[in-house]
Amino acid sequence: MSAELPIFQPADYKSDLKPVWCAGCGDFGVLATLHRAMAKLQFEPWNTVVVSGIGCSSRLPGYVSTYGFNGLHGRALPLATGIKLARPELAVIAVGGDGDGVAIGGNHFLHSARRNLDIAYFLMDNEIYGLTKGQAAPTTATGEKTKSTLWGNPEPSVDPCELAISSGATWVGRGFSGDPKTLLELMTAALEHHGFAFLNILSPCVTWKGEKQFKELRGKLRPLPEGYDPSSRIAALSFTRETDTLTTGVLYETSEPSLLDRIGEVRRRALEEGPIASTRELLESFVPRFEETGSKGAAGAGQA
Amino acid sequence: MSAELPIFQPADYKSDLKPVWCAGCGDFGVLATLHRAMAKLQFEPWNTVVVSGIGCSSRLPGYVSTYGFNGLHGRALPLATGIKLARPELAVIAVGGDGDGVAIGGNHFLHSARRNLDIAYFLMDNEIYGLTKGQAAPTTATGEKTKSTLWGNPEPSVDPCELAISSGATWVGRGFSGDPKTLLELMTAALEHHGFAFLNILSPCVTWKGEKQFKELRGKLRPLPEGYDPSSRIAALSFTRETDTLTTGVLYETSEPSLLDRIGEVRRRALEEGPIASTRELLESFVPRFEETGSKGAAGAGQA
Amino acid sequence: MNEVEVAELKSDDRTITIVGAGGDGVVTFGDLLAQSAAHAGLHVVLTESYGPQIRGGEASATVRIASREIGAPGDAADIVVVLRWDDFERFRGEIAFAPGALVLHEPPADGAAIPTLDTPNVRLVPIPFAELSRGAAGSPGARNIVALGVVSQLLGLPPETIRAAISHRFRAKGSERMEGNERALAAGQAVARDLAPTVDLALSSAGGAPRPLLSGNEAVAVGAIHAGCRFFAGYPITPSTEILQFLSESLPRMGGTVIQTEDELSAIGAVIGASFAGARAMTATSGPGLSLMTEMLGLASMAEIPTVIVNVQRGGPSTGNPTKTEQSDLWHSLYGTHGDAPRVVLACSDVEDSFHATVEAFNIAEEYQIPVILLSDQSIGQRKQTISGSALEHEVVQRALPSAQDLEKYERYRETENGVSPMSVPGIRGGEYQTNGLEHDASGRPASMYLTHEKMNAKRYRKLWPIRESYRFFRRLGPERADLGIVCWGSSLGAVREAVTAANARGESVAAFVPRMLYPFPKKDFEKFLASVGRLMVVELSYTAQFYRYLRSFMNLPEQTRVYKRSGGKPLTAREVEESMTTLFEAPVTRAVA
Amino acid sequence: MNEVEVAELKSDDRTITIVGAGGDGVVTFGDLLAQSAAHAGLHVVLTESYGPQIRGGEASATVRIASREIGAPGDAADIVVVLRWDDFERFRGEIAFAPGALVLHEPPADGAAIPTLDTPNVRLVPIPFAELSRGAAGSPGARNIVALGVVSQLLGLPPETIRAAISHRFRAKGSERMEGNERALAAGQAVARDLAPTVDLALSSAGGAPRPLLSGNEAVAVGAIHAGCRFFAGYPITPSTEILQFLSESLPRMGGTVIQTEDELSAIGAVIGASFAGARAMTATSGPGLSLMTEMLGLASMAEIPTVIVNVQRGGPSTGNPTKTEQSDLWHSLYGTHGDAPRVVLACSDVEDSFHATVEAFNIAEEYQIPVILLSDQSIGQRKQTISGSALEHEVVQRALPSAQDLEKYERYRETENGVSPMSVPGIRGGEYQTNGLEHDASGRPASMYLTHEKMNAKRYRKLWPIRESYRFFRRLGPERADLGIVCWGSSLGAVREAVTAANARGESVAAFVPRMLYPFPKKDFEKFLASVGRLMVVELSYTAQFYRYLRSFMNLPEQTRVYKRSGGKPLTAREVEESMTTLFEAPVTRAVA
Ligand SMILES: Cc1ncc(C[n+]2csc(CCOP(=O)(O)OP(=O)(O)O)c2C)c(N)n1
Ligand SMILES: Cc1ncc(C[n+]2csc(CCOP(=O)(O)OP(=O)(O)O)c2C)c(N)n1
Ligand code: SF4
Ligand code: SF4
Ligand SMILES: [Mg+2]
Ligand SMILES: [Mg+2]
Repeated sequence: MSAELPIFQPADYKSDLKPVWCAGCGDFGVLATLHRAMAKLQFEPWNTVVVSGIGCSSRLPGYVSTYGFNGLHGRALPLATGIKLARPELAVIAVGGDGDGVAIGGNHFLHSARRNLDIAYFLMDNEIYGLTKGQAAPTTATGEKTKSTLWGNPEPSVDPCELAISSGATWVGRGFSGDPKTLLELMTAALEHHGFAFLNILSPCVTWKGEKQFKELRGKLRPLPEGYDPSSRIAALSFTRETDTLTTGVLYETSEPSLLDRIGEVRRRALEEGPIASTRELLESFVPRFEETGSKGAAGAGQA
Repeated sequence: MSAELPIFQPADYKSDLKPVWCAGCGDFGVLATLHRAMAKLQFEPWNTVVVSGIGCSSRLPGYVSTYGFNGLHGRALPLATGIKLARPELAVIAVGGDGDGVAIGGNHFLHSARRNLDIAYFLMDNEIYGLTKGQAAPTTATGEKTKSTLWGNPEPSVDPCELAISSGATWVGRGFSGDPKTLLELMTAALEHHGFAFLNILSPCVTWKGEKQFKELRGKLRPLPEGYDPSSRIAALSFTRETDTLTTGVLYETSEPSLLDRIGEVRRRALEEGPIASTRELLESFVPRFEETGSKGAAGAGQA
Repeated sequence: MNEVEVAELKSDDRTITIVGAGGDGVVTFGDLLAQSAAHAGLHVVLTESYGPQIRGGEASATVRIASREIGAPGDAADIVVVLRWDDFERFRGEIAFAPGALVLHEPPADGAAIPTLDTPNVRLVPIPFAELSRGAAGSPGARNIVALGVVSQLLGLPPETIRAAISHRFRAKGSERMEGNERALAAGQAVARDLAPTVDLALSSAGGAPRPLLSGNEAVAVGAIHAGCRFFAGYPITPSTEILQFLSESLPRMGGTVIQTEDELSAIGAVIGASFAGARAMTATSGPGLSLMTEMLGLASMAEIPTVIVNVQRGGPSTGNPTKTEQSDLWHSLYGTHGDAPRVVLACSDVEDSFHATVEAFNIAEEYQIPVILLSDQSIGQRKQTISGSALEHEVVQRALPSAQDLEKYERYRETENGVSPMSVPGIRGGEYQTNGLEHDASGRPASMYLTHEKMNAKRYRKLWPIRESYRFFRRLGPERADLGIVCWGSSLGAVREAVTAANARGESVAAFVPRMLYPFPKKDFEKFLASVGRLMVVELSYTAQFYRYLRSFMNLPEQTRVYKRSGGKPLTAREVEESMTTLFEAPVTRAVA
Repeated sequence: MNEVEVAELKSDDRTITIVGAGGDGVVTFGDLLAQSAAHAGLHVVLTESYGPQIRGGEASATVRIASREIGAPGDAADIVVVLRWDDFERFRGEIAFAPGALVLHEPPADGAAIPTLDTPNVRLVPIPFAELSRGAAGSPGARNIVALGVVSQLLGLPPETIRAAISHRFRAKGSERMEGNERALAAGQAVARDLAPTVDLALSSAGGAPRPLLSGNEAVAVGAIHAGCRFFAGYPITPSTEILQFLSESLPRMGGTVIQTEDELSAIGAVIGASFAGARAMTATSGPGLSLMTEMLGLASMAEIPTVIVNVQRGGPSTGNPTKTEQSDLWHSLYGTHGDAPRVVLACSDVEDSFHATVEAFNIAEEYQIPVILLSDQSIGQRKQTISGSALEHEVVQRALPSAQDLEKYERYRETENGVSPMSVPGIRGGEYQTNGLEHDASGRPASMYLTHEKMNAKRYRKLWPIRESYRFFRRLGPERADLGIVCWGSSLGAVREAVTAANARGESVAAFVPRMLYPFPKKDFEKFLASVGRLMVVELSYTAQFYRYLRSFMNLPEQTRVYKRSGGKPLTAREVEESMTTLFEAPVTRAVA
């Protein structure tokens, strides 16, 4: 297919379900940009899966015409892990909120990044719990008043990009739902990355953070410095825990074998050194044999 | 009490339960040093709680004469959180294995560090699951053969110190159970730190990693450079993900309000601005009153 | 704590429902009407319902107002205010009309047809709410205030109270807005005066002193505070979040501590830790969170640590129907977690009861060193209801600390007759011990010998006997002997109570038994009840009839037993109960859920 | 799959137990004896038991060897080898002696007294194992080989097989070690020859071809592979870890994938994801892990995703007794997770059955799109047992994919008669859908209306009926009509079978019913069974009698029903069952667990 004649238009990735989001919610921007990114990369809807947890943002898979899994709160990544490992040829995209991904789902975030799982993960970070009506998230600033911190939030916040880098993600970016141009570039790059690509998207919640969040975030927007080299973990970390600025772009990018590469290597070796053809052959390995020959496989007969 | 005449000797912190550990296990060194650190700081056994998860290392509270809680696999830190927040005057020490703390317990590690919870956390890192007899941990090197990775571990490992720093811990150190002198200094400093102090203790497992682990670790030991300044997060991170060296010492130390400081501040403000004396007073706040006066408290009467 | 009620027939009791789109002020209408009535000393229950929109979608509010105590939301509306017919359609399945109900509706635009309503004798009264609002306040935005004028006037609520309520609500919005509202209210009142000759809905008896109006979730929070709870850890989840929110505001004002944890595993972990350290501690959640607390529940049971878990049920399984009520977390509460793990399960049945049950949950947990699950549900937790002023008296029981003699050679899990061993807490010198989720001996040390395991299981379960004996609470409704007995639990009480009252008034003979402690079960009392009735009907909101199955597991039920059960999604109504009283015993028994 | 067995009386059947300290080679003794017997074509069951030490503590191994098929570990030892009396004390409660048992023991050092054994007629034979080893191999390290020489010779096992087994085992250790072992073996055989005139323990019938010897956990893994499982996610936990370990070695050799996740929530999450993507997928765990999987179990049920969960039970609650067996995860398996969440619960009863039950678990999960929990336990999972060569035949059922017609307007949760809707998987064009843990309509879209909820609950539960009809598996033992009927499940089968056989041989009349599918329950078949027996005895290893309570919840049991139940910690023995057959019906009924 030529670039002038794409088969899929952004609208082809739209489902006919109307979003339940509030008017003005940042998530609309994320959704529209995702539709465009998919069209740019000509993803086949039937070979694409969008996976999420629970939250306003996690409703997103319902608004995309691909396969979708609106899972449990905090558990998008385990589901995505199983889907991708079982069917490596599928494009798997995980999405969800900051509460979903960094509070209850924090451990899966850490380990998916560590494993360099071959998916893109788009976090729709509104610095609040939207769906449950406005409680503090781990991304909410210290001192902020929310429905669950009426005397001011006593907890420091965490930067999801910093966590991703330290956990082992090989591509880490930051975007803003109100800047669809940059966001489209970032999404496309994340979807094309080989390994775990984490994109933190600041996506305002007009209902629980007010209209001001949008303006404040926009006011803080900064691009990365000219000629920035994203290959250094240490350099990337200097653009984390920002307070007065919001640097968007590809903060970190490195090339490492992905989880599928490494599991593939294990499989290749196992199939070469000790292929098993049938259950019967497996059963035979449990019959005690006292010949002097070494047994096949990594661990010997049935690990007896 | 004077330094010459301490009331508690290390032996006073020993319980009369015999450790179930294998002969030569690194955890013996950690235990002995902990007894000494407690004596050095003259902890009162009845005002001290040692909390753990499940694992060989997590058996430790049973071998200390203080209060102890041998909890669930991966859940030492939630228990410790409750104990410390409910009773700030107690000394609370969390201990456990690398599987316990970084695999199943990773999320609590992240958030306890983020909150700057006022406890010391000693991770006994043997780079393996000891108690369940030798499966890979998130700290196990890529390619290593273990009971669950007979074709070589396909997963990259993670550095617990790096995670702690990125999650917000305010004191991060690395020690070795085979170097009790440095370990004692580190433990004492961690116990004296104000906020979340994380000490990763390499503690060999002779049974599932063999005698060689001990020797290899010892061979890699390096002190921090002369005059190292632990106050920089970025500098500290350059001593993480080491492969050929094992730098021990205080990698990172910073001074921030602790969780108890911040919760205390919330409580102070609440008590000042809207103290409640009794249930009856609380009940009264639910009676609809249409006077023009503002109601007490942060959120108004019963948030009606 | 047992209670034998002979309820009286409904009278001077009105139910008003309003439906509209987001922004129509439906929720404000409900709030103001409920608050005004509570202020006037009447009894009130307010419930709300929403579409799937996060904010701004269609909504409905139902207010029931009565001069006598009421225990349930209204199920058949005497007045329905329809601000838009489109939105009415979304709630149609949830709104029932009382015979002769008055439907005050915005006339459909462009002469569109009004949907047919299946209740006979409904009286349709078109009122141009939007136009009246525009005339009074310059915009249709005060249509809910016009409606409030009509309704409050028809009910005979004191006009000065309504006016004060409105002005209090909008006090921050400036005087112009207030004046518009005043005129809108007056316009509504004028409409009502026109209707008055043909409508008789005024509440005859005026109420007394203003009554507290609060939600079941708030009542749980107040109960916890009353019980001495000073540590709360939780994670937001509908429909329980208000407990976290209320306590995060109130507990610091009493010197207590609240932490919003990273997840529910951590929440209950922190509660168990705090309780181990001596604090009275609680968490609150709903189904998905309760499922995540499963492993920790077993730890609290095994290590014998007082733990209070409030579970506000919603539609299940899985994420299910987060904003709808159901009674399907019973099995998990009774049987969830691996191994033989004793716990206590309580259920509250309305807002006032939420307070008392919470205090009892603490008392039992602390006295018996056991986890207690208190089951509420969405329809209790999120309704607002008036409670009696004297509600908030309830004795508080303390945990048994070790005596000086115990401390001589302290054994945390020493064998005792009732299974309860004195529990030391950090700070007590000589009481140091290590606790354990592993099976352990009397001192708390890991022990895997099977005889120790049997002995310790026996010790932990033995505690249930004195609990059953000393906390035999249940409610019994209706006459002392009856043809039909109904057994139900939790929020079903309200509808069952009304159905029982109506049936007996009609000359039928119906009684009901409503346990407030579900495990251990007040078996003797229930046996007595069974001996006093002929047939038995079990009523519950669970597709698999969890309560019925549970009862069978330890009791022989009468041969003539029938089950009225359905999925949740909307609260049980008295009408359903009344209908099934006869239909169920006429119909042949159908096959059960597998 | 039903099976009606009339078992024969035990004969040519020997049980040998050895106890010693860490380093004494107790486990090696057990392995070699079991492997040699299996190699000789005999039937073998091998079990081990350890003290609390991580490694190097006291240990015992028990080998049962018979010429006929056997289903349970030996419970009364014919030969007990005591390498050290101290260690014997640690296992005393776990070792039972057959009448006239032979105790081959190291003479106590310094003439210390031998503990009194409470079985009559035990014959004590002092053998200086350590000294003989020193003489033969230069150190006491071969004392286990000396013992193997004595025992194998007494049993009449082929000496060349024993020799081959030893040489295979120590082949890496050099020829010097091998020669020492040869001499140690010969020394033991010589001792046995001296004893021969007074001991008659030789197995008369020689076996046939070598038999596979494997553990229940390994049989589960092989079953999964046979059923087409190519994705496994798990987290290590005793006593299930061998499943993860075996599959992590084997699945890659068949092109499959194994991932060791960060915890059990993630393990079952990955399995559900893989299954959603079309793979046959499984996880395996034990109690604490099962508790952590609770929320995800509900998701699989709600979203109707085939999911196989193997739970190898250990002592509970909480961390409990990790290395001991129990049957106390039944309630959680049946009832765990909030909401009404259908699932299937199967139980396997021995090693061979572990294979078949695993294949069935996959078949049911895939055909009915439902989570299936397969309950094994420590005593099955970690015993080693010979299985028949023909064991590994079992039909495999596939998932129903949508037809071309279905895809014209694909609805994932379309209403169907049996509740099963064709399930599309990614890659199928036109089959795109979004699944959901929220309640949803036929297309999978979130829907909170209560009628949808009722309809969907009904759809999901409807699937249980055809499962019950088409998979009615159970075992029936004993005569067609009997005075006493026993009902039990899982690993209890072994002991119950032997007790039934012995009782009928004694002239009593006893039958047994052992369901292999616990939910939905083969009720009709059980009713038939109940009609064929007089009294009923329920047998189980759970302090609260979970199985008995469960049976009551949907069945009326005979008036003369008694329960033999106890905590786990050691496997059920035939002796206990036989004793309770009479004692339970003589004793007055005691009060149940609350
Ligand atoms: C186990 C569990 N706990 C809690 C909830 C309730 N819950 C639903 S969404 C949500 C958080 C929403 O915040 P976030 O993930 O940031 O998404 P947002 O709505 O802000 O997009 C919570 C706490 C749940 N559904 N399941
Ligand atoms: C929920 C749960 N999952 C799994 C286990 C089994 N388990 C016990 S300890 C352990 C890991 C031990 O490794 P680590 O934490 O590193 O401690 P170590 O034994 O190496 O000191 C596991 C997987 C458990 N007890 N509970
Ligand atoms: S509540 Fe906030 S995050 Fe949720 S839909 Fe509304 S604006 Fe978006
Ligand atoms: S198994 Fe390893 S970690 Fe556990 S006690 Fe033995 S040496 Fe220590
Ligand atoms: Mg959010
Ligand atoms: Mg470890």
